[in-house]
Amino acid sequence: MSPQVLIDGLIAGATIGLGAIGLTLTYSILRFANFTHGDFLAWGAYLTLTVSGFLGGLLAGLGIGEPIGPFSFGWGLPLSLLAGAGLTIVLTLILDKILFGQLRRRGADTIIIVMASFGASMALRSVLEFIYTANPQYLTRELQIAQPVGFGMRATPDQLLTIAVTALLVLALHLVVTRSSTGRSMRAVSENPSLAGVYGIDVQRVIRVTWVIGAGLACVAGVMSGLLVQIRPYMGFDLLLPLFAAAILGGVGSIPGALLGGLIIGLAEAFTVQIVGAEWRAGVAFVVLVLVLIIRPTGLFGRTV
Amino acid sequence: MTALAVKGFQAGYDPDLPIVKGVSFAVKKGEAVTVLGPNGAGKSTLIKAIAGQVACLGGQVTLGGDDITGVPSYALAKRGLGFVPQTENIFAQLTIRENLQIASELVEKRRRAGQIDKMFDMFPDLKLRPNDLAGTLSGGQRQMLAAARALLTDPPVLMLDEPSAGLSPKLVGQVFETLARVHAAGVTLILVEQNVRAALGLASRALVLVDGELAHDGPTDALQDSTTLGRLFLGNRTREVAR
Amino acid sequence: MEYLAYGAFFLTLAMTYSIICLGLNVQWGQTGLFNVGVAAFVGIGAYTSVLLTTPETADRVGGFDLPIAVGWIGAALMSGLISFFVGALTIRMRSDYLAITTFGIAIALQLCFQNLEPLTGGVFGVGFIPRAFSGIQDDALLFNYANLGLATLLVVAIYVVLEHLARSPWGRVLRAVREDETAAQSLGKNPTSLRLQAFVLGGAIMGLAGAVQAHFIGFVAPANYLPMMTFQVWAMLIVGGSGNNKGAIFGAVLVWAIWALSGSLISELFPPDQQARAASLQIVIIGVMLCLILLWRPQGVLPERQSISKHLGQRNET
Amino acid sequence: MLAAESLVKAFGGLQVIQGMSLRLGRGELLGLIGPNGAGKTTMFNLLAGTLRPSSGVVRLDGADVTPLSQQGRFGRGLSRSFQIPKPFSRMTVLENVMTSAQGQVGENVLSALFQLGSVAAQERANGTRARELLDFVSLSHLEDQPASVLSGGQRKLLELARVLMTQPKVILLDEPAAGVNPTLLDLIIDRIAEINKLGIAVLLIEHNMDMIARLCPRVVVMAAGQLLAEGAPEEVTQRADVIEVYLEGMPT
Repeated sequence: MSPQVLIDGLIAGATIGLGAIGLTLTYSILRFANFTHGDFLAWGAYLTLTVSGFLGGLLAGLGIGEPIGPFSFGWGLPLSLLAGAGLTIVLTLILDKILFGQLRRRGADTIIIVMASFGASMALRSVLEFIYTANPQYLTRELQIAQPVGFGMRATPDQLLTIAVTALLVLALHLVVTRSSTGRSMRAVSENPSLAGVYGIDVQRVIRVTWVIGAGLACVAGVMSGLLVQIRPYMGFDLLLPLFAAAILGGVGSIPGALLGGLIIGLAEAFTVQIVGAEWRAGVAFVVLVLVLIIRPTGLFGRTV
Repeated sequence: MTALAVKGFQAGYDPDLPIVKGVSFAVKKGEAVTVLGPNGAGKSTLIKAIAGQVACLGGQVTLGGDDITGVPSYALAKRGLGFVPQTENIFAQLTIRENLQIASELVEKRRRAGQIDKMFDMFPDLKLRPNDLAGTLSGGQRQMLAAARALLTDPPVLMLDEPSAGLSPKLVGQVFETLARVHAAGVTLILVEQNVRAALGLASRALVLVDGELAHDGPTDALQDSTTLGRLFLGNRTREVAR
Repeated sequence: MEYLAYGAFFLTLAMTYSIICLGLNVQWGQTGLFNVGVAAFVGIGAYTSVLLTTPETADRVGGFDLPIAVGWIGAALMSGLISFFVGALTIRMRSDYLAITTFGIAIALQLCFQNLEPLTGGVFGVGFIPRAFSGIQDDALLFNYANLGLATLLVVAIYVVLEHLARSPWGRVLRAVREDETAAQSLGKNPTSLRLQAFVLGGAIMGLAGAVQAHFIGFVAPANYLPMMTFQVWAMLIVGGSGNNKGAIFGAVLVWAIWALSGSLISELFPPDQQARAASLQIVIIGVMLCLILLWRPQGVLPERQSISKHLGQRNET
Repeated sequence: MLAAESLVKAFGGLQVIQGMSLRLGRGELLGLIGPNGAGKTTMFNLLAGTLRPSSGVVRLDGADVTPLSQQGRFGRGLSRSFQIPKPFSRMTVLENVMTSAQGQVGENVLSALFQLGSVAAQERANGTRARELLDFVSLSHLEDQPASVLSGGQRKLLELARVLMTQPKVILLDEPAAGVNPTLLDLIIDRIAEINKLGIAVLLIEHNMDMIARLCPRVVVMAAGQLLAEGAPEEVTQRADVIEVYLEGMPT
């Protein structure tokens, strides 16, 4: 087996981890398993793609459309990513306003909200398929050559960038949640929403912040996956099981746990591809999930944000 | 000057089965009122509903003259209605300091640090290890933290749900001493208590709730002799006290 | 003539969906178990029956050439068995863990259907499955009617059995558990065991439905058991009215009709090269419908009724 | 019939029950009173098997049942009611009582499908008994109504019928009078006396002293997890220390 597995696993795991953080946050603060989260990744990728389509021509006209340094994309992509993340956030806030928030207000059972998320997930994905067709799309057509990075491993600059971006985002989020007043409020709401109200925390605002963070990270994860592989309407749905497995493996509510869970699943997938065969890759998350449920249902990091 | 008033107030968890059945009273500014009554009479439900934690099924609540019926609990906290629940009244997974910091966000930025220090001075136990998780505190210290959290914002009206529950007599004494100081500083207090003796020592007026209805409302002096009280709690307590 | 044959074909499929829906109703409507892997349990049934009933072939394991009825029974048993394992693993945990695990099972089994070629025929699946009434296959109308009759008979039989169960002490204690688990426990009932029984029964019915469907269509392929199917069945049950067996059947026919009609409407309205794309609108319609029903009429078109033990006549009789 | 011998129960470091003993004789009706926080409900849960004691022994009919769970003790004829009754509110009143019957063959899906004869016979027998019990608690006019329509007092009566349906030898009643209006209260008191006359031993936790005085020849007063006093209700409620603990909430 070549050491290349490690870096492949890390790269896939970074995407899963970023997505799983959003999932774990909504799980612990809104208290339901959100089946639409995978589709937020796909929507994020497509929205970014659309914006970058508009922006690409504009920037090329300004003469700054060329790829930045060793990367395969120009300034258009980071700018479109910002816009795409913003739009994804708007999408989730609207969805919360018209669907989840309504159900919460009526005191619906958790499982009814889960079911609504399942229905919404199907609808969201199919809207993508209708607008963009099922054909894969690409954020960049530039070819990249993998460079040696030591220990017999190779990676493209784009791949290394995604790992760096993930590390930065997770660090930033970790600081926000552990140090800032917003993070404090989030932890408080996840522990006891009704007491949070007594303390003067506006729970609805915390819920909105949670959607903003979750959707923003989902968009970044979707774009990363789109940059390294391709963009398809089903990309998010295919990632959903790994996301759930990572969130549960890390311990629902734990940000470092979700990232670690994501990395473990990414690595497990990479090893499976090497040892068993690529066709069984999608089954890895299920095996991990079942093992976690049998051995340690609380996950690696228990239940704290 | 009325600090807080309820009129025809109904509350409960099930719209068909109100636990508080049409209660009316008004609390004057600076008054200390205790809500007494046998178990299951609806005392806790009453103040939880005033604090926006249990659904109000009818009637009206006013705070300083403003209608606050159905206002969510966080907004009540901002308007200066402090509430200390009986159990689960602190965030066990946050540190002691963080518990106070959350509450401090209701006061202006420049006063926040000062208010937290003030609370640490008032409850020196909390100052010992402010960065430990609040879940590591003992029962009495938890009540201190809960009280400190509520007092930090200098609320004009403070409601407490059985602050003495589960505390040793010495700690009960400490808690009531603190409450007396708070009251002396001009805070209007509404106190649900099982510990009648302690509550009567602090409050000047008692509301007695029986089966979700107000059975008695008057100065505590009338209740000071223990035969009346004994009858209230041990004997045929309902009808005669009511009317 | 053609319309009649198509009508019978349409209704037969609707009947097979009704059976799936009845199975889901045992799990969700009567017990409150959220199964997001319906398609997997249907698929297991289909593949099991195919394995048992097809003639022996060189390139596949199995092919036992057994009678169709044996295939059906085997299908129900196999799906029931898998349900038992999934249930035993997750039923004690938070309700949404069952949802996530069944979702995982659906994906894992989809992979198995695709990749265990010697057993399942891979992505192309297995064709030429023995069909009931194959003797009259040349007369399309008669053949379709015979199949419709059989499928309807099965729906009625399952309906009768499930109604019997709903009125039995088992149905009663199941409702008690659904309403208040701790109270039921304090009366000496075992919620875990009761839930597991319901989950297995529902899974077995789904497996049976899968077998019936496979023998009617004549082929199985992984693409028949996509999450899409789970989603359709859920929409059927929620629209029809969960907890109500009539609602489950009604919902299946109604949603299947909406599905089929919207499908033909799309093929009328869109040019051929756009049809695959437009087909996704069908899913949007069903998805939005599911959400709207959850928001505005969560009890569905036919809400749950009281089911009372049939051994209790009027008061004065006893 | 039911005995507790020096029970101790600690939650974390806090000893809620500190060596409490009590004895409920065969066919006796015993009251258990005490101020809030005295540990009555904990004691009750220890007797019912909902909680396990840290030390001490619980005996039922002479046999040590300390290791048995609530279900296990239930099977030996010990039933309990809940302070806040939990009827299955979407099921009918009759079904609520029927569900309580023990050892129902038809509660297993396979038996419900295949042992039709014995299920039917048992259903008829249970139905008859359930209706008798509803007559007994004066709820028969409501038997086909969902339990959600019942008032607080009627819920207490239904709870009583459910407990009786289990055919217990000993019943533990947790505040059967709390939140009940005076008319129904008389009925409840009357029915509890009636049940006791049938030879069923009853342990009654109650705050309503009128009720205790009318029903129980003997009461046990708990305070701070210990036995404070024991005797006839009239005597006990005159004692200064008893009045004192009621006023102090939680004494030392």
